[in-house]
Amino acid sequence: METTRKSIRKQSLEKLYNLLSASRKVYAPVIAPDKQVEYKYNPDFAEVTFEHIRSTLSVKNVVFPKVENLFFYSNAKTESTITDIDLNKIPEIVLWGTHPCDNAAFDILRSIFSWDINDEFFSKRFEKLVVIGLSCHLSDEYCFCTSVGLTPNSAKGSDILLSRLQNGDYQAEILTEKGNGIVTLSPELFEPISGEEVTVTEVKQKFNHEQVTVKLASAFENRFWIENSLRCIGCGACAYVCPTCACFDIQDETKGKNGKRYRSWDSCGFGLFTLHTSGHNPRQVQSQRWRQRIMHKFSYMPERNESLGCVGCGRCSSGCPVDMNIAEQLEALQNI
Amino acid sequence: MSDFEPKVVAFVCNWCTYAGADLTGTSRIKYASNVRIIRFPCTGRIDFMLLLKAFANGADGIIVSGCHPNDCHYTSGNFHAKRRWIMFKELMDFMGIDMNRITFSWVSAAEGAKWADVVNTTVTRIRELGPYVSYKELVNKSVEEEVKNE
Amino acid sequence: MSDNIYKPYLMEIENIVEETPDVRTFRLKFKNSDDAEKFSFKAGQFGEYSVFGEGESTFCVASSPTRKGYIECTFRKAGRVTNALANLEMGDTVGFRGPYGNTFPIEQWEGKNLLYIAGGIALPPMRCVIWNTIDLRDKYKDITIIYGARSVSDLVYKQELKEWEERPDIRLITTVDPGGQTPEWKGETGFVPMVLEKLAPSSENTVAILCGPPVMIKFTMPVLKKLGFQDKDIYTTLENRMKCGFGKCGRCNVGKVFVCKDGPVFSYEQILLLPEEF
Amino acid sequence: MNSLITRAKELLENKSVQVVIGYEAGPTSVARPAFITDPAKAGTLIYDERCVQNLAVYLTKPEVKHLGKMAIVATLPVMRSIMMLISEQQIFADSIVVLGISADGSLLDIADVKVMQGYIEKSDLGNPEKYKELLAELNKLSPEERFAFWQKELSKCIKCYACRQACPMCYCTRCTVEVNQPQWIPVQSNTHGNMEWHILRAMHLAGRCISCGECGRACPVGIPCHLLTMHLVDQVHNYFNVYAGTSEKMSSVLSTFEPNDKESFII
Repeated sequence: METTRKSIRKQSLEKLYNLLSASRKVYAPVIAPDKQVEYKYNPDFAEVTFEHIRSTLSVKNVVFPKVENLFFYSNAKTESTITDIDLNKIPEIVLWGTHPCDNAAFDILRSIFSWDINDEFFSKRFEKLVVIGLSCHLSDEYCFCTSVGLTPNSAKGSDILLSRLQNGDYQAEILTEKGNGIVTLSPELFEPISGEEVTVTEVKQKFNHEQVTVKLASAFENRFWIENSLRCIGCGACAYVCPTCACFDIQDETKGKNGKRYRSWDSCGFGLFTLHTSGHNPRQVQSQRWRQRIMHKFSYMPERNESLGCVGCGRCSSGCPVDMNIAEQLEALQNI
Repeated sequence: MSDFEPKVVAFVCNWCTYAGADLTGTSRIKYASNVRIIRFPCTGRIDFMLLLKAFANGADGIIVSGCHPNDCHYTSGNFHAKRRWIMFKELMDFMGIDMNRITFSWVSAAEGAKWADVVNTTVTRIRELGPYVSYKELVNKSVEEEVKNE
Repeated sequence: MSDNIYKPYLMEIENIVEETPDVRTFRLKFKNSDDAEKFSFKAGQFGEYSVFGEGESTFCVASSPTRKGYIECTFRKAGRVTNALANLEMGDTVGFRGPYGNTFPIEQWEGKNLLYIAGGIALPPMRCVIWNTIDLRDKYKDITIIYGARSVSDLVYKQELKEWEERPDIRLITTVDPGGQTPEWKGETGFVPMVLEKLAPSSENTVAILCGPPVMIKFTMPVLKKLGFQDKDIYTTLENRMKCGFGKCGRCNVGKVFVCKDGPVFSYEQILLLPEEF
Repeated sequence: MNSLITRAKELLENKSVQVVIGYEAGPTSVARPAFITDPAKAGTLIYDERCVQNLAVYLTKPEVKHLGKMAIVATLPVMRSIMMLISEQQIFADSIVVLGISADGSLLDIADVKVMQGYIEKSDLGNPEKYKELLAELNKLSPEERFAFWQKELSKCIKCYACRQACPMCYCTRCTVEVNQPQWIPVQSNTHGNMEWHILRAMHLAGRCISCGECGRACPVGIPCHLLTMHLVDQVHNYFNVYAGTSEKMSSVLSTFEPNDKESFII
């Protein structure tokens, strides 16, 4: 559908929010007492922040929850049974005020979960997701969306994209039918554009991702990985805060006879991620795991999924306890 | 709450308290039937995780009991256990987990009466405290957390 | 079957063979006859076997696709799931998802000699293709099987080894590591590469299928090369830790290659192109 | 910090060590661990208030050990970690050169373990002041309030194990949470399982924690999990009158005992 541009006043935004919040699950960012930015379901509009750079965790959990039940079972030796999950119960979720980097991540996740065979758990959630994005008027030293083919106001992944105007009101780009559906709930809130300029932050480009991908193709054996991952302590923080990391574990949990099989987030940074039962580990040391993380996002995915596995949100770098800065490393890789 | 029957799990060592509990029985001393005894080789083997698992699986109270100091079958298992329990108790207190629900005791193989007393006072105390609702809620809430995304 | 790609078929254990003290073979029958009818697979593919409450474990289907109505799997007691599997009894339920992965290109091998070389617990992944080619015996020329294990008691499929030995149209050489033989042992004694070197089969119009522990592969490859085998005529399978089996969970990749999708069967020519990560 | 650079350079040049573990500035405002192997690059070493990571965590990391003999820039918590690692026989005292940093940021002359022990003994070994207040505040709450506090905090845990990985004392190659026969702690993250994990972590660090606060600082979601181990630091001192990491001969509090250990709750 063709994009239409409207303008929406700050007060109207509150009306729209309350209207949505009254009838469906709205996932919106708030600033917690400890200054961390977290997403909450249906917080009061007064709590919702428009001034955050990035939330601590990404919002991938709306389509890829940190724990997701796959089915229930009853283990009774000869009479074991399986009970399916009713995926039709998945509710519609409206994402409110997510930044363009996070919104672009959904399509990357889709490329992982639907290549070759379709993962219904993901696609049902993705289907029911409406994204009301918010362009960035703030950024910091960790942001690098412009290096991975995005911009602080790219519309990719949004159904409606809000951008702040000079006068404090917002421009609303209505991009999809889903977005249009939101507009029709209360069309009078959306007014013709006023000609005001949008305020968008500037993010400096740090590397050229195409060149990085080319370089990586022959960089597997490079000393770079060992030299630059010495300080990596092998936690899973980068993968867990990442909006596009989709590796998972499958586990069973039983109480008595009954139990469930679930999948939960996992990270290629963990030493035991690839450990065989025999004791053999294809990725024995941290440098190999760090290489896997970068290679996966910037070399394997462009080739196999036709999408880059990174949106430049900078969470992995800002959340890293030992300052493994991915943008810095990619910049260095580009020049090896 | 009158029909509340506390579930109490007792983690006991094989050499003293378990034998002591046997003596309670052979001496025909009556004591509360709310207790489920789990026998261990030594108190030193009673991992604190087992206590947490008991609460997670619905216990309202716990008894941990073994040989008196200096009487350990393995010489020093109970001394190690004592240090561990001190730390565990302090940590639990700090996290707000109710330590009134755990009884630590030394019951020798000759103390059949003491065992009955330990069980009875524990069960009475738990009866007064009521079911361990807050821990059960924590466990149930955690199960709900997983399904809330559905 | 629903759209739930993680939901296994329910299978009943129809038969259990104790191969060695820690290796067992299960014959599994579909509980639901519709599933049985719809199900098909090819030699080399694998599946996820599960014990409910313990989790899933990845191994190949060890029976031949030409034998319908059941599948077989052979596993060694090693981790949580295989230990749980080892405690199951006849009639118990296990879960099975699959088949996943690619297959041995047996159509391409038609009219050629086949040389199977297996070591230890690596015979099961090969048993499927061995039986498949034996069942289509007239399409292939000589079939030679070299199978080695640490000791006589570690040899799996003892019944079938006997059967293969007795067949005139198959050449079977079994060997055990020095020190692993018993007084009654009639086969070879020595490591697989040495036995292969001694046997010196011709590489002319021959495909070699090689499966075994890394150390066996490492020392057998040079012998095969010396015998004149081309990289493209040597096949093997890779094993990596897996959770999903269909390219989503992200742990079995070797470089950009997913063992679960692009493997587990690889020619040595393909293996040489892979980065050192397996 | 010229004396540090000079010393590091000297050590690398005369080949007394192959690598100096220290801090350097990164492209952003935070400092990061650095591994200097080339004397010419010793100039990039820094030490200021941004240098917060506990570098002792690298002493047991295989790839770092692989570089050869190590020198390490060590503040008090790092020195105490080194002491603990020596006492738990994870490293050899004479395989490490300690570039001690005093509380005011100047280079100390730590010739050997004895000197280091002397310095540690002279220092304030309790929990750092900034955490004492938090601990006291929590201790003032009612048990119910504390239970609610920890539930709320631990519900945020995503099980990334940054707390464990950042801790120099968590050097096990296979942690109890990764043991699956039996599965003590659920793999998934939920409040109850997270609480079990943090109890387990704190218990395994009882008498071993040296109050560096790295676990809490490393946590990407801001759980003050260091308060759990620090509370036990207080208790260990209270009951057994020891602080961890004060002597190379010290055995771990929970693997030793005194027959007259005092308690008041065992009947």
